[in-house]
Amino acid sequence: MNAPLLDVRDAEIVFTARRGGVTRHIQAVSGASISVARGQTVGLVGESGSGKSTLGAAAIGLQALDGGEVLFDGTPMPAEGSPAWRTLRRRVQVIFQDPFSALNPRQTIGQSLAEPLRLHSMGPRRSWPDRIAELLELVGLNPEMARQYPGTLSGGQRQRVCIARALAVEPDLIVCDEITSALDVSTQAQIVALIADIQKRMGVALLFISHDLGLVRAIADRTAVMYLGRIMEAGPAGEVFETPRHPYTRALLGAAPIPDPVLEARRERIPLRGEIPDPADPPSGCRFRTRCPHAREECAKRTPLPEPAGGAIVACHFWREITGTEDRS
Amino acid sequence: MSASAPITTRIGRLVPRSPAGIVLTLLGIGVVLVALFPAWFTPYQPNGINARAILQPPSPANPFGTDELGSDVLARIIYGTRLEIAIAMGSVALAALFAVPAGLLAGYRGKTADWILTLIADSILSFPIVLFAVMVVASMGASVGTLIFVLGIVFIPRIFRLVRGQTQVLVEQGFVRGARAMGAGTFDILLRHILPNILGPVLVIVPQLMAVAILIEAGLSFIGLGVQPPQISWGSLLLVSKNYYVNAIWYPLAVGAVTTLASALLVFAGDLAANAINPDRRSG
Amino acid sequence: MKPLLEIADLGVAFRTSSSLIHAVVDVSLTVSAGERVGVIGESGSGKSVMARAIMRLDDPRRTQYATSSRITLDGRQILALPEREVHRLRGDAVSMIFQNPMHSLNPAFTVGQQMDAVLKAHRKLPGRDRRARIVDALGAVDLPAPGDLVDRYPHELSGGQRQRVMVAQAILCEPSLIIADEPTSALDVTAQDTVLDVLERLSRDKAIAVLMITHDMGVVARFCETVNVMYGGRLVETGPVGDIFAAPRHPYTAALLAATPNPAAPARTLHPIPGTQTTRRGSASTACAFIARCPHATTLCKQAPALRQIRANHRVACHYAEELDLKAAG
Amino acid sequence: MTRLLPALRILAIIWVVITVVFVTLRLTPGDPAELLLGPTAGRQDVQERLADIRAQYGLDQPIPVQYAIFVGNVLQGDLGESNRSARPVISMIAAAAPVTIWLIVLSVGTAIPISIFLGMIAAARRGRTLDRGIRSLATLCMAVPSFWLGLLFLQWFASGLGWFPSRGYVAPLTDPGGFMMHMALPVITLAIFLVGTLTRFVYTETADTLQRDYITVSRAMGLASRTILFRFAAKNSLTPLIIVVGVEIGTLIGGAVIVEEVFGLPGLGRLLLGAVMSRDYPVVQGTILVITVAVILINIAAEMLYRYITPQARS
Repeated sequence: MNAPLLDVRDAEIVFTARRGGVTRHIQAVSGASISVARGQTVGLVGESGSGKSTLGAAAIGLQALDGGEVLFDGTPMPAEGSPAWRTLRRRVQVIFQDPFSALNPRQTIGQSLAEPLRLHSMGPRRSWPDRIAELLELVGLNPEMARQYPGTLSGGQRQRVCIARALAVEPDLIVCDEITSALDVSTQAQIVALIADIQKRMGVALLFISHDLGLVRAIADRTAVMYLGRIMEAGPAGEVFETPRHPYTRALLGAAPIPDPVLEARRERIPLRGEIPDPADPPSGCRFRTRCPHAREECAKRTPLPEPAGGAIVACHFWREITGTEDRS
Repeated sequence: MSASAPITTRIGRLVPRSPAGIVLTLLGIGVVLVALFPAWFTPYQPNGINARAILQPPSPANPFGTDELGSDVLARIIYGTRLEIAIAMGSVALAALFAVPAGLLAGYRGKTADWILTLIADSILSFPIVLFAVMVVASMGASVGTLIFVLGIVFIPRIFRLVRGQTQVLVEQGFVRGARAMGAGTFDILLRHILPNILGPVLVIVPQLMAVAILIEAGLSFIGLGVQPPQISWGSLLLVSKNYYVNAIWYPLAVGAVTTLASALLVFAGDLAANAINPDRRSG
Repeated sequence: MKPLLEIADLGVAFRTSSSLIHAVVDVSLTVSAGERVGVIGESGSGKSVMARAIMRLDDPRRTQYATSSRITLDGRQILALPEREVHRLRGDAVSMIFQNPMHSLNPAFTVGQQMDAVLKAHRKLPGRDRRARIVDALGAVDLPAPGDLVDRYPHELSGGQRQRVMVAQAILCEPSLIIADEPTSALDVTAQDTVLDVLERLSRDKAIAVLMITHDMGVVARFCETVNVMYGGRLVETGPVGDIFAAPRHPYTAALLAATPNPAAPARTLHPIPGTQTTRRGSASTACAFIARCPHATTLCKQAPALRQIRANHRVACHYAEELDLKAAG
Repeated sequence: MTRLLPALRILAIIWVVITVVFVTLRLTPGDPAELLLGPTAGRQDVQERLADIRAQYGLDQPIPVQYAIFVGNVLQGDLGESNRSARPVISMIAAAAPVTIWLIVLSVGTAIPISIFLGMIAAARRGRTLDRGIRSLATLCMAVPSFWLGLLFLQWFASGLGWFPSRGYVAPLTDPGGFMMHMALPVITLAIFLVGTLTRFVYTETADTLQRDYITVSRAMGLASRTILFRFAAKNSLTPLIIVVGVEIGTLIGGAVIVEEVFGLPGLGRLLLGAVMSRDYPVVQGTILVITVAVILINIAAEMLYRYITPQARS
C-alpha cells in the first residue's frame, strides 16, 4: 500500500499544430512527474500555458503521452477499450472548469447523473432514482432537481451536479480542473468547502488544478508548481507556500495579492521580466531562465533536475544560494 | 438563463409568443394541408379545359384569372403546391440522410475520414448549383426524380458543413469530454450527446434550403430541365405562362408572386428560428 | 475640497420586454482627485452597471436612471448633460479600462491606429506630435520598444501587454479619472501584478484617480485606499481599506473576506457564504439585500437599513453594525 | 481548414470535379460515342465519325483508360469538338465568355455598394423601422426568381415603355452606348438577387461587430459614432464580404445562365443550354468544366485577398 495511487513519471506531451503551412511542435508537458497518494489532495498550480490541464488529462489517461509513463495503482495505463480501461474510467473521474458546458442541455439532471451509473452498471436500473436523490442530497441540492434541465440552474448548482456525477461511481481519484474559476467568490468557497468535506468523508484522492495560489493553499496537502511544461517545485503545501525555494514559486507568490492590506504592504515582490516564451520554442536549459532575476549562463546550458530540498523538491541549480542570500538580508 | 435550455424548448417557447412565429406556423400548416388536400381549397380541377374561358382576367370566380386552356390559375397553383413541397422536402431529407452521419463522422473522428469527406463536400460545393443540375439533367433526363436527386446532392455539403462544425464544437464541450472520461463509447456519445444538440441548428437551415429548392425548381423548370408539363409545379406554370406576359399579365404575375412569397417566408422563418436558438444576437 | 467624482443616490434600472430590473439602488460614493477607490462585489452586485453609468454607456432606450440620481464629475452633472457633451468627456476627462484585453482591441487595426483615433477625437495635434505622444504613453506603461509597438497588431501581443496598451490609451488625454472595470480578472497573476503596478504608479505620478471595480479582495488590499462594498445593487459598506479589512462592520463584508482564498493563510481557512445572490425584478425590495444569507438577520432586517456613519469615513448599512462581533464569526 | 496543404487541396478538388463530369457523362444511357456525336439524322459518315470519336476518347478502351485519356485531354486544354459545328469547344467558350463575364462583373459592381450602404444603415439603426424595412426588402430580393423579374422588366421597360432594347447583345467596343442599354436590364435583374444576399450578410456582420467589446471601448474612449461605424467597424465587417462575393459568384453564374436565356445574351449560359437542347455533349461537358474551375479559382483568389487584408490571418 506504499505505492502512490497515481504516479506520473517524466511525462512528455507534444502537440503538433499547423498554421499557415508551418508546423509547430508545442511542448505542452516536458518531463513532468507528479504523484498522488490515496486519499490525498495534491494541488497543481501554474499560469495559463503552463501545461497543468494537459498534465491533469494525461494523469487519468485522457491524453496520450509522447514519453514517460502513468501508473495508476501501480499498473500502467490500459489500452483504450480494454476491460481494464473500463474499470479505470470508473475509478478516476474528472470535473471541468466551465459548469455551463459540463452538462448536456438536452438531458435532465437525473439523466446526467444516471449516465455514469448506466455506463458502469452500478446496481439495478430501478435503484438509480434513489441513488440519484442520495447523490443530490450529498452535494447539498434538492432531490427534486433531478427533473430539471441544466438551463435553469446557476453555475454553482451545476458544479455541484458535476461533483455528484463524479461521486456516483465511487472513484478513487477525482481530477478537479479549475473547477471554481468560472464562479463567484462566495460560490467558489461553497464548492471548495463541499469538495474538501467529501474528500475527507469518502477518502477519495484529489488532483486539484488551479491558477489560484490561495485556493490551492486552502485545500491541498501537497503542491506542485508548474511553468512552461515543467514542474518547478513540489512538496508539502505549507512548505512550498511558506518557504518557497524556486525563484518562480517566489515570484508567483510575490505577485499574488493577499486579501490583507497589512501583509500586502509587507509582501516581497519579485517583478518578472518579459513574457512567457513560446511553448513551441522554449528556452534551452531552465525554462524559467528568460524571466528569472537570478539567471546565469549555467541556466541556459544545463536543465536543472528536480532535487530534494527540505521536504520538497526543487528544479533550480542555484536554489541554495538564492534562498540563502535572501534569508540573510 | 435561457441561453443553454434545450433548443426545441427554446423554439417552442418562441413560437407561441411572437406574433410572426404564430402566423408562420399556421401558414406552414396551411401550406401542408393545401399540398395534401388541394380539393378542399378550390372547386376547380387543375386540368379542366374550358374553351369559353381562355385567358380570362381575374374575377370573383377566378381570383387569378384563367390560363390558356381555360383552367383556373389559382387552382393550378394550389395543385402545384404538392409537387413543390415534395421536391423541397424530399431533397432536404435526402441530403440530411447522407450529410448528418457524414458530418458526425468527420467532426467527431477527424483525421483521414474528415479530410476525405470535407474534400468531397468542397468539390460538390464548387459546382454552381444550376450548372450541376444542368449537367445531371442532360445525362439522366428531366424528371421530378432527377430534380430531387440533384438538389439532394447539392444540399449535402451545406448540411454536412454545419453538422461537422457543430460536432467539432460539441466535442470540446465539457459534457462530451466528461462522457468520454466516464468511459462512454463513440456511438453512445454521438447518439446521446451530439445528435440531440445538433438537431436544432440543422432544423434552422431547413427552411433556407427549401427556399433554395423552390427557386432552383422554378429556374430549371423554366428552361425546360425541371418538372415537365403536364405535371404541375410552380416552375412548370412559370414556363407555360412565359408566353402571356403581353396578353394575360396576371397569369405569370400570380405564379411568380406566389413563388416569391413562399421562398421569402421560408427565409424569414429560418431567420426567426435562428434567432430563437441564438437569442444573444438579438438582446445584446 | 470638493471631490472629483460624486455619485449621489444613483439608481439604475433596465427595461426588458416584461419587467424592470433594478441593477443599482441608492448608491452614493465619492472619489477625490488622485485617489484609488475600490468597488467590490460579486456578479450581479451592480458594480459594473454603476461604473458604466458614470460614462453613460448603456443604451438610453433600455436604461432608466432614478430621478433623484446625480453623478457629478468635476462640477458637471453627467446625467443631465446632452449626449454630445458626455461624449466629449469620454476618453478625455474620464477613461475606462475593460475586463477582457483579448477583446478590447480591434483586431483589424494596429495599436497606433487605434490610439491615434482616440487622440484625434479629443486633441487637435499634428500627426507627428500625436505619434510622439502615443509612443510616450506606451513607454509610460512599461511596454518594451514602444516605437515598434505602435505598428503592431493586437494579436501579436500577450494579454498582459494588451491590457497595458489599454492603460496607455486611457492616459493619452491625461484624464483626471480612470474607471477600471475588472482590468486584471482575465490575466495571470504575474501579468496582473504588472498592470496593477503600472496603474498605481500612474495614479501617484500624474494624480489620476482610479475607480477599481473588482471581485477580488486581494486586488483591493493591494491597490486601493478606500473601498465600497456592493451587494444586490446596494452599497453595504464603505470606508478606508485598512479599517474595513481589520474590522469589517457589515456581515457581508466579513463573509466575503472569510470566503476569499489567501495564499498567506494556513490551510482549511475558507468559509463559504450560504445561499446565492438573487436578482431583483419589479419594484426594489424594502428589506436588507443580504437578509436571505445573513446569519445575524432578524425581523428588523425586513426594513432596509440606511447607510450610516459609524466612524470617520466609515459607513455601514446594517442595523447591527456596532453590536456584531464579526471577526469571530469569520 | 483541412489538413491538406492548400495547394494540394485545390488540385484535389479540381480532380474530383473533372472526375464527376466524366462519370456523369458515362452514366447516360446509350452509347457514349453516339451521344458525343450528337444527332445523326442526315449524316453520311456516321460510322466513320463514331469510330473517330471512339478513337479520340478511347471509347473502345476499358473505362480506366478512357478516364486517363479524358483527364489527359482536359489537362492539355483539349475539350473536344462540338458535334454540331465541329468547332473546338474551347474556342466556342472563349467567344461566349466575355458576355457572361461582363454580366457578372457589372452585377457585382452594382450590387456591392448598394448592399454595403443598405446593410450598414440597417445595422446602425438596428431594431427600428428602417432596419426592418431594409431587411424585408433584402429577403424579398433574395426570394424572387430572377428570370420572372427579368421577363416583367422586359414587358414593362422594354416592350411597354421602350426605354431599353428588348433582347440581344452589342459588344462594348463596337457600341459602348448600345452595350450599356442592352446590359442594363439583365444586370439589374441579377444585381437584385445579389443585393438581397449581400445586404443580409453585411447587416449580420456589422450588427455582430457593433456588439463587440472593442466597439464599446471605442465608444468609451469618445470616438464619434461616424468614425466607429465607417472607419473601424466597416473594416471588421466588410473584409469577410470578399469571401462571400467569391462564393456568390457560383450562384450568380447559375442565375446568369437563365437570365441570358431570357434576354437573349449570347453568353456561356446560352451556349450551355443550346448545347443541352441539341445534345451537344462535348460543349456541355467543356462549358461546365471551364466555368466550375473558374469559380474555384475565383474563390481561391478571394480567400487569398482576404488573408492579405486581415492581419490575424496573414501571419
